[in-house]
Amino acid sequence: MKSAVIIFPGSNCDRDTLVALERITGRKPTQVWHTETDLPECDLVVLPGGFTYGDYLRAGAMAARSPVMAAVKKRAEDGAHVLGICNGFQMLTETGLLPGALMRNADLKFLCKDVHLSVERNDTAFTRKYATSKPIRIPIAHHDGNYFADDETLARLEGEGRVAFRYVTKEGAPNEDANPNGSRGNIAGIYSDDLRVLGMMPHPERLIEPALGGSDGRPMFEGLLEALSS
Amino acid sequence: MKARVHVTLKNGVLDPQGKAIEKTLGNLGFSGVGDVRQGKVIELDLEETDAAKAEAAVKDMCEQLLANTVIENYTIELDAA
Amino acid sequence: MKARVHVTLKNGVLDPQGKAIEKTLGNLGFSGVGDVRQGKVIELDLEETDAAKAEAAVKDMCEQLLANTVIENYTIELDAA
Amino acid sequence: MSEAVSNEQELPQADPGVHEPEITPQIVKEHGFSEEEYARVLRALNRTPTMTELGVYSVMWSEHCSYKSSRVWLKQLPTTGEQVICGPGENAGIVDIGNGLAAVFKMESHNHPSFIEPYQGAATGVGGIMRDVFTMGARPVANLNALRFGAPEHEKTRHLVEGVVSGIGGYGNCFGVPTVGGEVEFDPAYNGNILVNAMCVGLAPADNIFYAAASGIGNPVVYVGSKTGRDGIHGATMASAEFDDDSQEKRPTVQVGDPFTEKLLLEACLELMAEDAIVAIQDMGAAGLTSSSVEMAGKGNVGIELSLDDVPCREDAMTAYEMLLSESQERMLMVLKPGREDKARAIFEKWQLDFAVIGTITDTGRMVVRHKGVMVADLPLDSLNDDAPMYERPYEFTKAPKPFETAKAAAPDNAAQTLVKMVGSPALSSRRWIYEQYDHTIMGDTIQRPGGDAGVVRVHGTNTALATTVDVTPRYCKADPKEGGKQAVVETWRNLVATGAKPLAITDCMNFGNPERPEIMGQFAGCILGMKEACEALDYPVVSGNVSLYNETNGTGILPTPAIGGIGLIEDARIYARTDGMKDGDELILIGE
Ligand SMILES: Nc1ncnc2c1ncn2[C@@H]1O[C@H](COP(=O)(O)OP(=O)(O)O)[C@@H](O)[C@H]1O
Repeated sequence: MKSAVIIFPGSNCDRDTLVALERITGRKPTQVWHTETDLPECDLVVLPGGFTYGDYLRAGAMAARSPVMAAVKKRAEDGAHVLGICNGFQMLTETGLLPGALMRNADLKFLCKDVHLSVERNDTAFTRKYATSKPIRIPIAHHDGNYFADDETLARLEGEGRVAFRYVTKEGAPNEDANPNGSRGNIAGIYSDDLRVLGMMPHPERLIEPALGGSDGRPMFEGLLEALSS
Repeated sequence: MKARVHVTLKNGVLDPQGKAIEKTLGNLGFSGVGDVRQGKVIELDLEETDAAKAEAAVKDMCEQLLANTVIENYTIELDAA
Repeated sequence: MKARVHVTLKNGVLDPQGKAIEKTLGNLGFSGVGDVRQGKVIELDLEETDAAKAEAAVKDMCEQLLANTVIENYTIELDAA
Repeated sequence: MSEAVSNEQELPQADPGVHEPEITPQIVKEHGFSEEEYARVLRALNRTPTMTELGVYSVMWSEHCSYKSSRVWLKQLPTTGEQVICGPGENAGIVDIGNGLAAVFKMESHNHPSFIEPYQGAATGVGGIMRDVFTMGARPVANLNALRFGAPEHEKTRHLVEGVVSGIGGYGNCFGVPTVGGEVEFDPAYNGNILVNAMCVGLAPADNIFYAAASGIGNPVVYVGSKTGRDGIHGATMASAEFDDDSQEKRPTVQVGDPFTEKLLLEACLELMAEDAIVAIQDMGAAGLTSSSVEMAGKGNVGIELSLDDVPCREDAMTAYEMLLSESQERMLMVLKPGREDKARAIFEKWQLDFAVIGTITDTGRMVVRHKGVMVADLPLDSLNDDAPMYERPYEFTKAPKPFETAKAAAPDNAAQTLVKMVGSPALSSRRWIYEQYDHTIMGDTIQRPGGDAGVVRVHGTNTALATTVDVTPRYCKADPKEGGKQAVVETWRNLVATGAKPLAITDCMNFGNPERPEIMGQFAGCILGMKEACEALDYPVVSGNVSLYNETNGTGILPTPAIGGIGLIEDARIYARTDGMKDGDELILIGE
């Protein structure tokens, strides 16, 4: 599997993402600078986390208008897989590749901790190595992760099975106590209509070995490797 | 020419910042305050001197960057001073 | 009564947000835009119907919460509508 | 004819276009000089300084820059050891951690600004300490902070805690460094003077470290980073003046941090550092352009000439005085190798940062500043750097307290209830509310998160890890400064050892009251003596540090608070002790007396 990681001014999870991809897929991803207008040949494009442009104005807003994003959009339309983590998710909503918006956390605070997520379906390239029966544990670290979409959009996402992950309790209940940021429907990640673009607030790349406190992030990259290796 | 853009959340979009302010005002003992909303105001200095052209340019900036029209509305004021 | 509070950075205080917006507008091809500043606008619904009292209350809210008077200025508009 | 003119000594003049007041005793006083200090200035110059020159002297001789009250005592601390690559005196201290790598670290206070504007004060404190670390060629990999607030029920405390914590998070999270540890305490002694001490640890290749000493006559002096505004002018002198009630009105001295620009500055600096282009580099911290240029030239025993017309400014019509004293954040000063300007410019422009050649290195031993065609300052560097008065302030050691008779202390009636009360007290309650606002998992190497004795991060690309912690118990220092100083050092040692690390060295942040009071100087001296004894006994030297004095409001001082930041090395990152993972049925063992 060939992957590319896009780097913007203020990206700060780019190295973590590169390390996780290389370690798990056995292949060094290509790094692409935000001013590029072309993407290298690849099966997976990753928009890493960070505070691009300081998250000034709106999180992800300015990065979403970078030259490279037009190429990412085009690649997504051509069927490549795109993964946006945290700030990358915010960029995907800002470009319109994914619906809705990510607003300030309900209690207005930055929040860094491990959360439990339900895997809503495991028939996508991103989740095929997960079981839907058991919540996974992944860290979040964000200030603007409060997912908002209007009723109609929300109903469409739910109806089309496009919710990827939900914040749940350890036992798997998607209730208010498990919701760290006020997201509607406890949504932590969503898919595009063809299930090839995934945006998520939690950071799978940060929990890929027991020394870091767990390895529930690993199956995402293993699944992608399996699905996208040609 | 100066332009002033107000960006506010659309009706029906939850406003966490406004909600938090409302709650805190209550905690501080201010009563009778409801429906607090927080928006942005962006001020720009434009070289353009023609009002119609300036307005069109600022509208473009709003659509392309300053507002997220999925959740936000914007209004533009121009000030020739 | 509705109140609208504008909170803006004092003159001379660095505005990283405004600066970043200015650069990005430039990158997007908008020329002739300078001195971009970003502020906040906070809208409140007040039960108070007396303008003077409302203004005094909002002023208090600004001093205590809405504005960080160390680095920000505020202005208040009231709208009896 | 022309010979005669050029032989005539050019004297510095008033800044053109500005009405400069006559230097009066009042102005001298407002710049914080005592009569005797000003007399020294006159002797060094043999004439009356210009306003610009007076400003330069005042910041260089402020307590903050010159350590005039503390230096005689600081000199006693042990600063060497086999592991030490660079001790105090540079932007940060450096120790060898094997594998060709070095750990670069320092702690610094941002107390007064954080009291006036907690969010921005704390944020810029974090920004400043990270710049100190990456100036030397290191990528920051761990942040810590030591915080002291007033009584929990004091009217200002909640606001200050919220602001400081979100400011620390706001800056560090955006920049992208894990904040892996810290401490928080509450005591009425800090009601009017909170303490915000930020520490940063970075990693650098041991053979590519950058220092501040300028060299190479004719080499270009280059300004990079953000533009200069009228921020914090006189911030350095403010940080050394005792507070009084109306100091909350001195508002424009607060600076706003821009962590995004700092992140770009880090990447641009590291990119340039990988090229063979930089002779010397220093961040513009307190007293900005003045202290960076004076210190760089002074350390290199050269001279420096600056032309302020090319300084990137954010505001119109800035004077020489303002440009030299501005404390705008996210700026650096560098001396480049000849001919490297274009390479450097390209890198900084790629990162959308300002870049300007603003001067040259000379052989005169003087700092010469020109603005709008006029020489506005011509000062001897040795006088600025070394003539600052050193005070052997009178001191009075704290009387040793009577030993506490533990036998006479009554046992609690109900041990379980007492335990619950203790666990719920502000002193012992969980710090989760704080550290969850700090990103502590970013960079993918945090193997002991906050909540343990010390934070542990792996050294990227090696099998080793660094453990790091901050600690001090001010009430011990108050009761017995020497024992308290010793205890603080030893507690950080124990924190590190508890993870399985071998402690290497410490940094410190000496927070005290007014040094002009003998009992405060006695506390300072006592703590230093205790720290010295512990450091010597443990081969645990002090490689960097910072002093914050005059932490007093209306004559009430804080508790003596020598915060200690320690780092240690774990040789095999797979083998270390953690605090989680306990299971039912595990045995508890008590070691020690
Ligand atoms: N200001 C802070 N920033 C980050 N972490 C903190 C802060 N204060 C406390 N912590 C973390 O919370 C935990 C408990 O703190 P503390 O009660 O001071 O520990 P100890 O008594 O073991 O030194 C430690 O892991 C510490 O690093």
